[in-house]
Amino acid sequence: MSVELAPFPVLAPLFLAAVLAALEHITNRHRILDLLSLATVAAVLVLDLLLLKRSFSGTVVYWFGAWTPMQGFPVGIAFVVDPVAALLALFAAFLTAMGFLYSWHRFKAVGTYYHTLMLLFLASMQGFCLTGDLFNMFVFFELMGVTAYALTGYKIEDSGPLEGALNFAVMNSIGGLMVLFGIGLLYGITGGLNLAWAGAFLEGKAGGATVAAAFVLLSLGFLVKGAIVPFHFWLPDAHAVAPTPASVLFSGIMVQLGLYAVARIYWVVFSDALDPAPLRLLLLSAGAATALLGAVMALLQRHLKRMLAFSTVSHSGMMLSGIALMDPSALAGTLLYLVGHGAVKGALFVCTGIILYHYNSVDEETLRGKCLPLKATGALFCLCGVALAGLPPFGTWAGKGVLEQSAGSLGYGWLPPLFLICSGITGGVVLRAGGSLFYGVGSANFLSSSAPSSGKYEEPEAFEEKGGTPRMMLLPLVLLVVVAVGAGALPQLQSSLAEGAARLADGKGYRATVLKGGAYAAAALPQPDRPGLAMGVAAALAAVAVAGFFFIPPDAVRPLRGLRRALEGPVALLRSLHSGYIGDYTAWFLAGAAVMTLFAIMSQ
Amino acid sequence: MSERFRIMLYLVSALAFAAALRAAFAGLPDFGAYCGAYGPLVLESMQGMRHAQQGVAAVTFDYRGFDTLGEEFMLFAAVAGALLLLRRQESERFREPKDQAGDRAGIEPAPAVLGLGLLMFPFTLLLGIYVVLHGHLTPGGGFQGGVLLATAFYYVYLSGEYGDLLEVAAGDTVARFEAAGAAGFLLVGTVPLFTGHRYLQNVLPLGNMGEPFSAGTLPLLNCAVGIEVTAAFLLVISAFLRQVLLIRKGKHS
Amino acid sequence: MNMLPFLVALWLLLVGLYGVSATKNSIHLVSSLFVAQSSGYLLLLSLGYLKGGTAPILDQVRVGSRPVDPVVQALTMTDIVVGAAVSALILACALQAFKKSGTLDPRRTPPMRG
Amino acid sequence: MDPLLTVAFVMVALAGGAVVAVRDPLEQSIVVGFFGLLLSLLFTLLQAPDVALSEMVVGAVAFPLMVLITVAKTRTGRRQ
Repeated sequence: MSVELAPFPVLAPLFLAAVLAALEHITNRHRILDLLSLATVAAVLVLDLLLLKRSFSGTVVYWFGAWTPMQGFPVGIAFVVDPVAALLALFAAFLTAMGFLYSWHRFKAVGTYYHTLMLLFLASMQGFCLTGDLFNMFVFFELMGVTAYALTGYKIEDSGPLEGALNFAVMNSIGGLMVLFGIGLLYGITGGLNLAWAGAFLEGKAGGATVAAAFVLLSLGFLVKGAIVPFHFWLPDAHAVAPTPASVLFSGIMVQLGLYAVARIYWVVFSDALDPAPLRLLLLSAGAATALLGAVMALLQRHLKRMLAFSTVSHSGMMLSGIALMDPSALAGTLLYLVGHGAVKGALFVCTGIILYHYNSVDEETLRGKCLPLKATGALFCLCGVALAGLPPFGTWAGKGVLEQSAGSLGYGWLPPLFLICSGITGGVVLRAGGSLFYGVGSANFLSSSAPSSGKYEEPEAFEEKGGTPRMMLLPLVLLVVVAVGAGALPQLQSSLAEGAARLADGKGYRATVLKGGAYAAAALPQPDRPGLAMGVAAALAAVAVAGFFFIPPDAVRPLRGLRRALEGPVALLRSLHSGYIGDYTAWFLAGAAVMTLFAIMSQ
Repeated sequence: MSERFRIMLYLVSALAFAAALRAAFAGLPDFGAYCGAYGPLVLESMQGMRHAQQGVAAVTFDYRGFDTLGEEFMLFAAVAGALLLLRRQESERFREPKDQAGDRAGIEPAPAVLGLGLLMFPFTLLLGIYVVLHGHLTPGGGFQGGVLLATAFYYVYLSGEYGDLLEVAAGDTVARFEAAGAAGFLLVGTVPLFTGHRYLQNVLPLGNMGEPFSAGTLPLLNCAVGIEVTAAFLLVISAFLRQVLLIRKGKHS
Repeated sequence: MNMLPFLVALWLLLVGLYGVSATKNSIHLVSSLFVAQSSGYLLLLSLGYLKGGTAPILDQVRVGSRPVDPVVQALTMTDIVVGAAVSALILACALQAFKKSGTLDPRRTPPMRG
Repeated sequence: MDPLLTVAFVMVALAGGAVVAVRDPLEQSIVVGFFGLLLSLLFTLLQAPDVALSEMVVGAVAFPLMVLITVAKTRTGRRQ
């Protein structure tokens, strides 16, 4: 009997995390730790690739402790590896590898547990993607949280990271609590914790208030992680202060895993018990609001990492809108977008990491025109700006294209223009920053220069050496851009994801595979259409236009002066909403939670 | 957001949320009338299949052992995180552990406290070990016993010898024990893989029900957890204590 | 039906979150969060309770009574560990932040504004 | 419902409110310990001795201890 691979993506990093923690005190350990952790991530990458390959020929179900269902009831914990789960696990491992490459040999990791925590974070993401058990999902959700809080507060010499970690920890714990309440309700109704079992139990039964509340409570927890308005406040506080490798992982995959969890529990557990129309409305409006607010807030920032964090909020909203359409082809587009966005956003965070490495600052105003020597980084930064907007052939273009096509065919014609605006703005602010940092274009801009968070001086996170940017920092940057292009340019990925999304959306098939052990019968799918180029080019042009708007000196043109005055009030209001105070965040959280729960219960 | 607006927002939302959840609770089984299939299935099968008599231990370490693995590493992560966050800042300096002046309350422990501490140490130690070893038979187990064991060491602190305790906890030994405990749990789970079984499968001889060596891997996993938890709580609490006792503000901060 | 246990769980959740929302001190915040977290334990244990049931340890079950659900108890134990881990980290953050800013008031030391 | 259980539930609810209502962290750490104790009592009544023991060691010992130490550190910091 061949050894099953499914548990090893979790076990390998967990084991190495323990080993590395024991090695923390040996002398001259820097290279050993770097080498061992990178080797582990490489092993996980290979394992995930093999799992992905296997999952296409049939969903892999692995029962821990050989506790296969007893009298049809699952008493154990199962890993259920279908293509989407394996792909997200693979992408998480890839981004972790990029993080380790970036921190190679230079990262200030003296006497700390950086490598241990990164490996634990990797293991938790693997487990979260692969598991088919609700409580196990919660365990990995919390493990992910605990490691992420510690990584956020990594730079204890600054007070920003510590307060950011605190806000992050409190908000996510509240989210975790909601998940636990959801688990409680679901366990009370169905008596099981396995996703497939709960779904099979609810199938064909009338939903009712309890089931609806269970879905909303579970979603609330995961939407906190997914930074959906009004639960998004913690994200900019945390992502803007975390060390670069952690930011890459947070913005590239962790936030999106929250959305993935919503999609997973919806399709497997609730899709045949609840009326989809009100839920679609609920999630779609939350997603659209998030996309818009995130984009506008990104415009108002001068702190580069905070600006990128708000852009993550915006893109997370777009992805939730894609999931909220509750349609396999929209789901395929969302997944493709997730990969494209994660790679581009990761690359952008690596760029800011390089800027921070050279100048100990991430402030757009302070750094204006100072980054001219960083030619390669500057070019890639601006390229990532248009890529973020969705220029062909980046993955963002392909994903958004597929998403827009299916939104149009489902009768949501207003989504493509919304996406155009949001990606135009989020791409445009990156171009604005790139222009002013690397090419000295434009002058103090009237929206962001008054921002209270500047990032003028940041504690260095790496040992600096004389000379240019270390090659090991540029390598992940290049690799991320290559993956971002590959995600869009390869039609194979699109068709594989279409199959993966169809299987994720097939709740009945999933349940049958897990509970009855039958091989998954994949329906033959037509080759999906490639998305058109027009919308992508339009979004990239919009981004250039947004950036160009900010390069005009505001006092030179009369209408701009009026605009500036008119905007002062709304801008101040938006800024005061993001107060950085955890009490405010909790109040907003409960308000959102109350509205969503009440709406879901009344509409079912 | 003003204080008053925040509280009003909170109270209104809390009322609405409570109303919604109250409606949701109405669909739950009555209190005291739960009839889910999971618990009875476990309780029936664990006697015959595992020779186990403690339902919670059987679920924790056997049926849902993988959850417990995640839980162990969560504690492990919390320790790593706390040690990372509570490390000495560059602007701070260590002071002599024996230095009693300054901000520690400065009171020598009373003889009664000292005596009680010394008396309680072996007692709590034994209790902790008992709770760990009988985790699969009686209430308790690796986690509860582990915390008790860690508490035992803090009686030493109570009797005034905190310098020695912190020295021990700061060294590698406790950290290595912690890593060994966590890795030990993981490795016990991998043993069945070599004989073609599943991860965390309970393949050890099952023994007679009710005896210390019964229920297969349960005692072994309990011990691993016990070691991990003892070391983890020692490390976390000593990291906090070190902040109070040993670390001082530097001159330039 | 008797909803008291579930309503007590709900009360602990809301009162704990109220403490978080109105807090003026990070240590107070952690304790309030601790109260909110215990609502989860209460909900799970109340769900699995059986009237007249005994602890799920088979050599202690009285004749004629049934053991209560062991699964929710195992879940609750996991959750207690989660709560302890998170509390330790938040306290550590608050402690170090205090050294930087000299205050525990989260209103006066927001990580960032706007 | 068992009157003993009802009383225990009500006591826990009151103690939870008290933890939040007490504003001074030092006093609060004592109230939290008491709350943990009551919770573990309630868990014993709910036939969950394992959980009661866990809650006792965490809620009534380890957690209040950590809070106390943090209070101690932040107070000394004020005097320095």
